[in-house]
Amino acid sequence: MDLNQLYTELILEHSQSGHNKRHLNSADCTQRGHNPSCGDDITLELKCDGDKIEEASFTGSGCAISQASTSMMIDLITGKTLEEALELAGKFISMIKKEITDEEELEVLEDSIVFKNISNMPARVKCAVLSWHTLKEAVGKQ
Amino acid sequence: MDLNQLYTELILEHSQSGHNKRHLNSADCTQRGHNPSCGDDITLELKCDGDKIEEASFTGSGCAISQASTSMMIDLITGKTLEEALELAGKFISMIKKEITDEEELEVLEDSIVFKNISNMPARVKCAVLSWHTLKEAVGKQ
Amino acid sequence: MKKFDVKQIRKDFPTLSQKVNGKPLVYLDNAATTHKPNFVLDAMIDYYEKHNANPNRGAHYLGVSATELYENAREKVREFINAKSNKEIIFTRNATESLNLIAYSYGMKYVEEDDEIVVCISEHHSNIVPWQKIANLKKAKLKFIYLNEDYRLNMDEVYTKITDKTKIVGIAQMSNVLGTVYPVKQIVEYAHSKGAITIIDGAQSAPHIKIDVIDINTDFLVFSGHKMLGPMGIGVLYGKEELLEEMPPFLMGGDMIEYVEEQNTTFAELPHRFEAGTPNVEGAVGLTAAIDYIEEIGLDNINTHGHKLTSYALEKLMAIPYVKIYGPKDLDNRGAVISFSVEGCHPHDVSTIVDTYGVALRAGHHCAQPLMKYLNAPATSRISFYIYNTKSEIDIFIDSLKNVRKWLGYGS
Amino acid sequence: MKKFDVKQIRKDFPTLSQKVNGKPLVYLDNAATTHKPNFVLDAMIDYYEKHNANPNRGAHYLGVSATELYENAREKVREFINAKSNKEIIFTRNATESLNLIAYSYGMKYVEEDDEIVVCISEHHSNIVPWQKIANLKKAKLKFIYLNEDYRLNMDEVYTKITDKTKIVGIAQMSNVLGTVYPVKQIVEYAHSKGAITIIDGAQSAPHIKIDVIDINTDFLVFSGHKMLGPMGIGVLYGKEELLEEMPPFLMGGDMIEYVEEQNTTFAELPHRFEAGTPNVEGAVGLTAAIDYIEEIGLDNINTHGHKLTSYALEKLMAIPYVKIYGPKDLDNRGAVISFSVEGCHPHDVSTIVDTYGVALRAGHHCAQPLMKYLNAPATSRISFYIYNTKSEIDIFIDSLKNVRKWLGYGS
Ligand SMILES: Cc1ncc(COP(=O)(O)O)c(C=O)c1O
Ligand SMILES: Cc1ncc(COP(=O)(O)O)c(C=O)c1O
Repeated sequence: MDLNQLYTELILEHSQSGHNKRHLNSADCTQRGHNPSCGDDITLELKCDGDKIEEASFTGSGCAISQASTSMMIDLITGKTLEEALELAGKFISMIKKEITDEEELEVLEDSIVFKNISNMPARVKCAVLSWHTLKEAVGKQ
Repeated sequence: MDLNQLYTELILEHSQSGHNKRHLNSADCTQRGHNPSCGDDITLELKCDGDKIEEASFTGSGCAISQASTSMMIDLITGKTLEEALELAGKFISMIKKEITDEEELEVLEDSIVFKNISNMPARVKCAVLSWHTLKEAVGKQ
Repeated sequence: MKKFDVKQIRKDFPTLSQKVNGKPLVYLDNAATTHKPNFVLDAMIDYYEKHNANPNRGAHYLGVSATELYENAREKVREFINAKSNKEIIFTRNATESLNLIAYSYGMKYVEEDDEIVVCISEHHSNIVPWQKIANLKKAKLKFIYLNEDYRLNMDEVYTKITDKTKIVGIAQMSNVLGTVYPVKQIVEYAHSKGAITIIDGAQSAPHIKIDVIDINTDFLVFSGHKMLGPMGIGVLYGKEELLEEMPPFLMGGDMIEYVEEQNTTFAELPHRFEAGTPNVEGAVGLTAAIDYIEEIGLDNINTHGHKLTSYALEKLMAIPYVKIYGPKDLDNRGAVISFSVEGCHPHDVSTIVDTYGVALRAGHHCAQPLMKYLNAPATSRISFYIYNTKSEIDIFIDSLKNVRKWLGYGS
Repeated sequence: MKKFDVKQIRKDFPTLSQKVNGKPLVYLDNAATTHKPNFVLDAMIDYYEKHNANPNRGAHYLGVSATELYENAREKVREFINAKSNKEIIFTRNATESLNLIAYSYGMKYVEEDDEIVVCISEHHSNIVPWQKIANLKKAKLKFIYLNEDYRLNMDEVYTKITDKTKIVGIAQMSNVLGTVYPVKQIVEYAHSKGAITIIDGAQSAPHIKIDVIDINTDFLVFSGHKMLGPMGIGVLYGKEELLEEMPPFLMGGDMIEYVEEQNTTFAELPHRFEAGTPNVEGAVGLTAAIDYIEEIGLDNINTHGHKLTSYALEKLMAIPYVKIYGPKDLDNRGAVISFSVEGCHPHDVSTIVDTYGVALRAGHHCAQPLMKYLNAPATSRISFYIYNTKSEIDIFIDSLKNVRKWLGYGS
């Protein structure tokens, strides 16, 4: 895989800007997620209004891929209902598993589509899906 | 190795005649010896007069080599002192290990010299030395 | 069914073309270990030449490649025995280690005082000695299922020995001494009805018979790569996911952990939790190639060929008056292993003598001393066949056998 | 000292001549596993083509031949580490299994409540997790020897941690993360003075440094074949005869028994008592060839070459301002392993990026999470050298490393 396709400007921006990396004042739900084998370790925080994700953020450390994927996910799910967020998680994971390849169907993932090619890098797949698995666990608990 | 050199008439005679295979009426010492991996299992019986082996015999089962080697050993040690028997055991084991190769030096082993070539058959060495190891243990206990 | 051409198959096995004591090798010791086709040897070398790395841990090219090959091997084995999930396939060193894993992990956790562990009298030591240890430590009872006169198993004996107290039932699907193939599916069903779990030792059956763990419904299955054309040093433990999930780890170290702190450790998910240290990727790759090779030939073909040779050898052996056979005398539920004795001749002498004719057979207790004692035979000789053996090899063996008594001084 | 010609050596390793991502492979992950010279691969194939059999059990030609090769391997290993007797050499699957054997057999027998087990904070998980289990089961205490600022060990810390209560002291001779080589001989001496026994983990040192178990006087030593040019699936446990003699068996099954009765078993003599099931003769033969190859080159030469490369790489790395090195910065008691981090860049990104330049390095916790926590580094990158690495490979690595921050958006 070409590094240009992996470390795109978008990914680098998200991994470095840290605009979603902070504590929420009054999170309803805090969920830790980790990849023990590589050390990615994030904590996702959600603040909901009824069924709707009003605000989301994360803390923790990890590689550029895991950090960017988490940050983009937060952009995407903010304002969505929990159900919609779960659906997006399913889409994202299916994209990585190459179960969904149709670009149109993936459009709802917006910027997160950049991770499509990561399925060609088995060693990095876990980094990209970490935040989405964490989200699923968080929502499952609600 | 040529089978002719292994299953000599002498060996076959000893393994089949069973002239030393019996219980002693009043053994002073009974010693079991076995090769668990092949199943050879003998019990050596000695009757001593002071330091001298007056009578010896064995019981048990095993291959032609172990049976013949035991029988020949008994012929050889009967009438010898325990010390002489031990010395013969040392000689026999050294012969098998090829530590002694000089024919003259081995002459005291009499018929048992036929086992000289068994050192070329690693799988059968144990069969030939079983009785001698058993003898050493028996004498060690006296 | 594909065509089965033994001449063609023999060409794949470099080991078979050598001479032993000046005679062509007649290798009849396949129950101990099989030879390896070039296809397997090539796969191993290819692994080392192009993919070698420590798997699971690396993001570099070779690391990814080795991980893929290792996990593909798991998938191949899963499919071979029709397991539900790759999580149920644990790679071990050999069947023995697989059995010890079950004993140390499942046995230590679940067996309690007065519980019973039931095995068959014809088990290999590997399926007896670990259970003696567990029984001893836990004050449980180790019980044996005995056999009939015809070396087969009576289900009534099974019904008697397996009771409400039985926690574990272990049995080899095929005896490595008698060749008997036991009705494992029925035994599993009965064991389950009594609340016991089951272990099938497939060391002898996996190379010959299609094993479907879902159909048999066994809780555990073990086998070794080296007895089915694969390399030494690789074995398999199959376990139902829900059981493995609750079992404590056995070997501990790298790769089987999640988080290690100074005083505490959490463990990785299945199947990794049971695979500690650098795995034998070479072995897994070799086993994959072996299964590919076996599937290319077809287990049906292999089984048929084994039956043909066994039937031929049984007939020839039964015609010799001073030969006694230990094992079923017909082909009903019987594998390609024949144990026998030659009157007046110790098995080790038999082995030494036929060896000079190029014939490799095994003599001794075959790691089944309790069975030998039960049969009242201190040792036997054993021949065992695999895909590359031929009727003419059996002829050579029979000829050599006919010379044994002559060499040992019994006239003709 | 013989001439050391790295160009010549590289020709012996088919794996090294391949391209990765279109670039020549630069393999710097030797602490994880090494590649194999043709000499080793040929020996393994030769074994399967001419000698393959189940050893220990057979009187036939191949069985005898396989037994001989297997026992010759034991003798080769004995000589390699200068052990007194072949009875002291146990073949296992890898260093991890060797350590588990000690824990399950020695640890379970001798460790008691309130006893202490002392290991170093830089230990591999394989020398930590088994001891957590023993400590836990026996209500004993697991204690850690910590390191100095310079990643070396202070003997005062050893004198503090090892006490009269200490039963077992375990330490890797060379850390697989820091490269530090610890003064094992002094540690062993002190441990003995306190009545403890010692385990040296030689997984990293055996490939580089001459180990003399009589000189070091350690009670146990473990290492893995695959980290020293040998095949996967073979490891070694050395133990002093008088200790092994008193230890209960670990894995149970074929070959490690003397007499098996239905309810009781007596065990074989050393070393067989600790080797259950069909041994990995291929692995033992491959390890023999690997030791032959290493001895032909000479451990002195290997050590010197490692030092040369390490010194060169340290110098280059230290010249890069955003690189931090975890480990001693001079060559004093230091092996050919360098861990480092790149400011602002996660080790996994580093690994992925240099991989596209053909460079294989390792990223992560290197199976030493307690050390990583102690160093306050969630993960590091690691390079490690062996006989076939060159300075120009280090140049390629350094060039690729200089590109890492650019790819990750830090300008140059
Ligand atoms: C210091 C040390 N000890 C033990 C091990 C474990 O070796 P293996 O995985 O071959 O069992 C390793 C290698 O991973 C190591 O570097
Ligand atoms: C029925 C049976 N079970 C278990 C084993 C043990 O296999 P391994 O020695 O490969 O562990 C064998 C072979 O020796 C066997 O025949």
